Amino acid sequence: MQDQKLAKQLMKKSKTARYERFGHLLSLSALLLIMAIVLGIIIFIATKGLSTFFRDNISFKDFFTGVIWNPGTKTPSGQQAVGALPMIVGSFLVTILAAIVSTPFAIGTAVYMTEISPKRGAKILQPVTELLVGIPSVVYGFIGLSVVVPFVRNTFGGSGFGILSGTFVLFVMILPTIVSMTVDSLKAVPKYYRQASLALGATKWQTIWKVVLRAATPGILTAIVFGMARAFGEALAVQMVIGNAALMPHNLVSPASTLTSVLTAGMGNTVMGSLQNDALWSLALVLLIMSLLFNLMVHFIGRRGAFKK
Amino acid sequence: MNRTQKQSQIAILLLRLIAALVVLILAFLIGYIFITGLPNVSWKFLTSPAKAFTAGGGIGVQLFNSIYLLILAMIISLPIALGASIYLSEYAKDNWFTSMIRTAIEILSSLPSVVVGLFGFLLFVVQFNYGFSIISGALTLTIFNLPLLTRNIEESLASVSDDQRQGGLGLGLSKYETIVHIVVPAALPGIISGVILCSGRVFGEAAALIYTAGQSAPALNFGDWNPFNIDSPLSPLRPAETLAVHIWKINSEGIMPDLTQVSSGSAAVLVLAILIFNLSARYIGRKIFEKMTSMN
Amino acid sequence: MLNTKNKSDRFIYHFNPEETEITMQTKNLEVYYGKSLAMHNADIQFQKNTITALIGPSGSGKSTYLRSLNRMNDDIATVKGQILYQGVDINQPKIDVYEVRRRIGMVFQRPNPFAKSIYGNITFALERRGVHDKRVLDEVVEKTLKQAAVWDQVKDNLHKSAQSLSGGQAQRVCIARALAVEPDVLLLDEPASALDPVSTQQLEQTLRELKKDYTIIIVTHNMQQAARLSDYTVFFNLGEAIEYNKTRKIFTRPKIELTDDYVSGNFG
Amino acid sequence: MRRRTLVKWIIVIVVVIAGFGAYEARSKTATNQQSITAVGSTALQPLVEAASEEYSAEHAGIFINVQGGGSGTGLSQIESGAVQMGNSDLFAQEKEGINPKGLVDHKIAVVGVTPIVNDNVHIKNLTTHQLIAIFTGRITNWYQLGGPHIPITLINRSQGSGTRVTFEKYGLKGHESAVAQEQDSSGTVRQIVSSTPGAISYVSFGYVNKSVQPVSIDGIRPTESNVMHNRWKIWSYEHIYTQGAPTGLTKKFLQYLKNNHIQTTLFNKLGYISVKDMQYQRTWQGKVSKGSGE
Repeated sequence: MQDQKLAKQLMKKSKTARYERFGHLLSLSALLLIMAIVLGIIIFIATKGLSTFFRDNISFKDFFTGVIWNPGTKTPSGQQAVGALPMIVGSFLVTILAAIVSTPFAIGTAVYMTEISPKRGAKILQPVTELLVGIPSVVYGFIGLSVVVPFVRNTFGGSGFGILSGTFVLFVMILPTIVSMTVDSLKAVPKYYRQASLALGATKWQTIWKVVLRAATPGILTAIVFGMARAFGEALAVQMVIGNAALMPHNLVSPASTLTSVLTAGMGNTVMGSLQNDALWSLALVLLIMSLLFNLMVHFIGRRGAFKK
Repeated sequence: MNRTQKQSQIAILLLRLIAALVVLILAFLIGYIFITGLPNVSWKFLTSPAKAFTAGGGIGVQLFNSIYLLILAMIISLPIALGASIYLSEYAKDNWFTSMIRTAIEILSSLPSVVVGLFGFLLFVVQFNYGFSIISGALTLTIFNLPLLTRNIEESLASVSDDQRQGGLGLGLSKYETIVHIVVPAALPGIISGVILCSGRVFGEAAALIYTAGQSAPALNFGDWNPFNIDSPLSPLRPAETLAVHIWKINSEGIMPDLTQVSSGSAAVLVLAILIFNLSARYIGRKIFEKMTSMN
Repeated sequence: MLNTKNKSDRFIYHFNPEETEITMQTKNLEVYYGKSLAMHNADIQFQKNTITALIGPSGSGKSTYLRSLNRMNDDIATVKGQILYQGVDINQPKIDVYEVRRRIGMVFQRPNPFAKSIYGNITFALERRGVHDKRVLDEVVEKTLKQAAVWDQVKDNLHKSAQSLSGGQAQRVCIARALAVEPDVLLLDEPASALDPVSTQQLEQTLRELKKDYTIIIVTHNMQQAARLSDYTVFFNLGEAIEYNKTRKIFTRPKIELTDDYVSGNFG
Repeated sequence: MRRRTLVKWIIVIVVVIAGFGAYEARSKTATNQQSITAVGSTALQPLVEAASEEYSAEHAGIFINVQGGGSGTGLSQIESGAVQMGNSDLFAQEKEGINPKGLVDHKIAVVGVTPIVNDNVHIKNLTTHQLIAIFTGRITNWYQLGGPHIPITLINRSQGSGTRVTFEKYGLKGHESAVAQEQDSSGTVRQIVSSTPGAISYVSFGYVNKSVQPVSIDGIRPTESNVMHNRWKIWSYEHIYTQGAPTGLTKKFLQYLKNNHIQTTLFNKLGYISVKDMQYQRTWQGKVSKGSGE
């Protein structure tokens, strides 16, 4: 008798269970909304970008190996002038270089902010890095134009416009993103990891290097991915200092261009549905695929690094 | 002193140097913006409307637009990002599908903002017929912001110790209640950093807004706060050039004689506005955090 | 992998249900993580108003077993078999898991006060269940903190953050928090492992007091603690319950050699 | 706690009532409020914007929304009918992917385009032949033209930009510029030319200022009067396109743009040339004849 009463009580669906269902559905629908947006944009770009190849009948080979970009016209050798290789190389170089330069700086700064001098870090560095995120690209571009380009011109020669200047500007632009995300992941490493390591007689540096940074590796990699994503997607500032010429870069100080800058510059001047416009969307698609590859690569490296602990 | 200790000291010295160098670079940047910009800032500059081709234009409307657009974009994107990140960090199973979703969100954030802007233009401005308006701009910024905001919040949630979740569940509370009332408040400082980071991007974004919120800033009637009137500052259906777009516009096509002054002044004001916004967001966040964690 | 032993390697004490009141009981319980079997062979009965200690080396399945009792393993493992709570099998999908966990409370290894005040920690779950009457809440706070023997230390600072408390105090606030929702059974997962000896002693004293009103099941690494505190003891090894008996018998005349080895410190 | 729930509900109710109240109380002129949108050419944007401000000031409740986005955007949006006016630097016929049928051209103004060089080049005049040689990359150093020994840095506007099309068509006589730096705005071009030794590019007259040196071609100076008499050949029309003949507010606004008052005040200040002042007209194929083109 009593058992059955209890069983009944236990089987009644409680208010809590209803809360749970509600919350689960609510958060799921938010995620589904984001997924819908992501998918929407990906499909949008894919259909637009692929029509260059399927509607305008441009061959993949011309697009990915050609070096002359002037959609709608023919190259001297008679192919369609839709060679995106210079931009692909430009984007690739500038992003990789910027990430390589800023990663040690960003990690160093983040470690300083969390492990060495958290007080000063929280007081000065954090607000300053957050401030930098909000400076419009145009302002970065103009500072780049009036400071970085002359510096590069006088130090390394050339006109000053090129991959190197682009790298310097991007370095500063992606630094705040990487720093602040790295700080978050360093903070997420439990305190007792550090205490345990110090207690074992490890020096502070050994603790940081072998314990804290190792434990935070996945988070740091995410931070780098987002930093590279920003570098990839950045247009206005890079465009002003890289020279924005659709040429194969033959050194770091010769004018080059990136996918994004050509895309941004050209969008307003072309007509939706024309070959010129479709070709620009193809660049966006290439950008998407390249950033996917980057992403996979970084995570792959991360996973291997994590296993080696 | 032995070798490892020496090594440690050298490494830490190196870290300090790196941090100092970064501070130097940042200080230079901000100093540059302020030194070239602040002398051009006056009360009149802050309050008067912009002029298209004569000297003496201000940035009053643009400043208001930036802030209003930011608030609107945050009101829309924060709940979505919070919900999605709760799902990703608390409910989603750790399998290939989840990591595919994460990757998709991450690659979305690498799209140049002009692409997001054009998508917003075709969807909101043309398809939904919202026109060049604050609401189109805010929705586009939401798309632009969601990836970074979601990942940021997810990281902050993940940094809350599992013990806290267990504690909630052990009391017979649902996962959802545990998340909303225990995990989210504990993650609040991290969430606020994320919001500030994204707000900065909204403040500084130009390319995504050119095609959506537009690049004109018609004079507003600051006596009329009825959002249904088109010249009211609160109207979500009016075009709204933000400060960053203004800087972009006058630098690219501006023909007013005092272009450099207006441009550098605007940049300084923008940086100041971000500074004030960040400080107050942090202050309010701390107050909320204190209230949530100590009161009852 | 698990060794499967024959029956004679194990000894499980059985109560006579006519004479003793059994609060909880497990039958044919099997816990899988993914595909691998983590725990089985543990048909144990828990007598009302007693303290039962679960001991055994790390990875012996004792924590897994404990966490299955109020279905805290739902998300991470597959649990098969019966878990009887006052005769009702609570390991079935129809059962409301939240009500189960309210009645079978749990205290964890590391003190985990929420980022709220002491007062807020204790009243939180009640408020979520719709109790908002200030007088009732005040009473519950006082009563549970007294039960957990921490009232005197914190009564003047009830609105201070609970996370600023010392480990021992925090752990007892966590016990008070668990008591606030009026459970029958209290599961404790190595509650003293993060505490200093004095706090541990106080905690044990508290648990002895609580035994009058609650059925207590505690996982511990500390054999002296099990011997001092509990009425019954289960010895786990390699995912099975090897021996279950009165605590005195386990520590003086264990029936299984393995248990003897373990309690006398020869392995583990 | 109960009280808090009550307060929440009261706030919700007040907000809803206030919302309805505000909707009811929205300006009664709202019914007279009209708004039209112009999108496109960034070169034409300042003029139309300035005119729209004056027009709105004179006519209450009128809202003219002027956006940039580039000539391509202007033409595709007017073709699809999403906006009332499409601003373009080019004839619709010149733009690939546009079906000019049904679009009505309103020539609003004429702009001249001039080559500009960095100050340190010290060159004020070039022949057409030299200009073509520079921009096609056959001459790469200023000393080949009698200037200082500085390599030439070419800066182009983006492909498809109206200014570039005009410059290549009439300045380079149809020759295509060599692949070089491209910038998508006149302001940036001017900034780069002024700060880069040896740089050469081209902007419309309105953007020329002290920081850069305009260049005469074959001895003819880039002035407005030379454009009016077609002595300076590098010029183009600024167009506003409408879908069919304009009606209502669009029609009124276009008339307003063409009236004398606007043409004499705004145009001069902004460096545009009034179509009325032109002694010559030009078709989209480039045929020039006498007459104002109106």
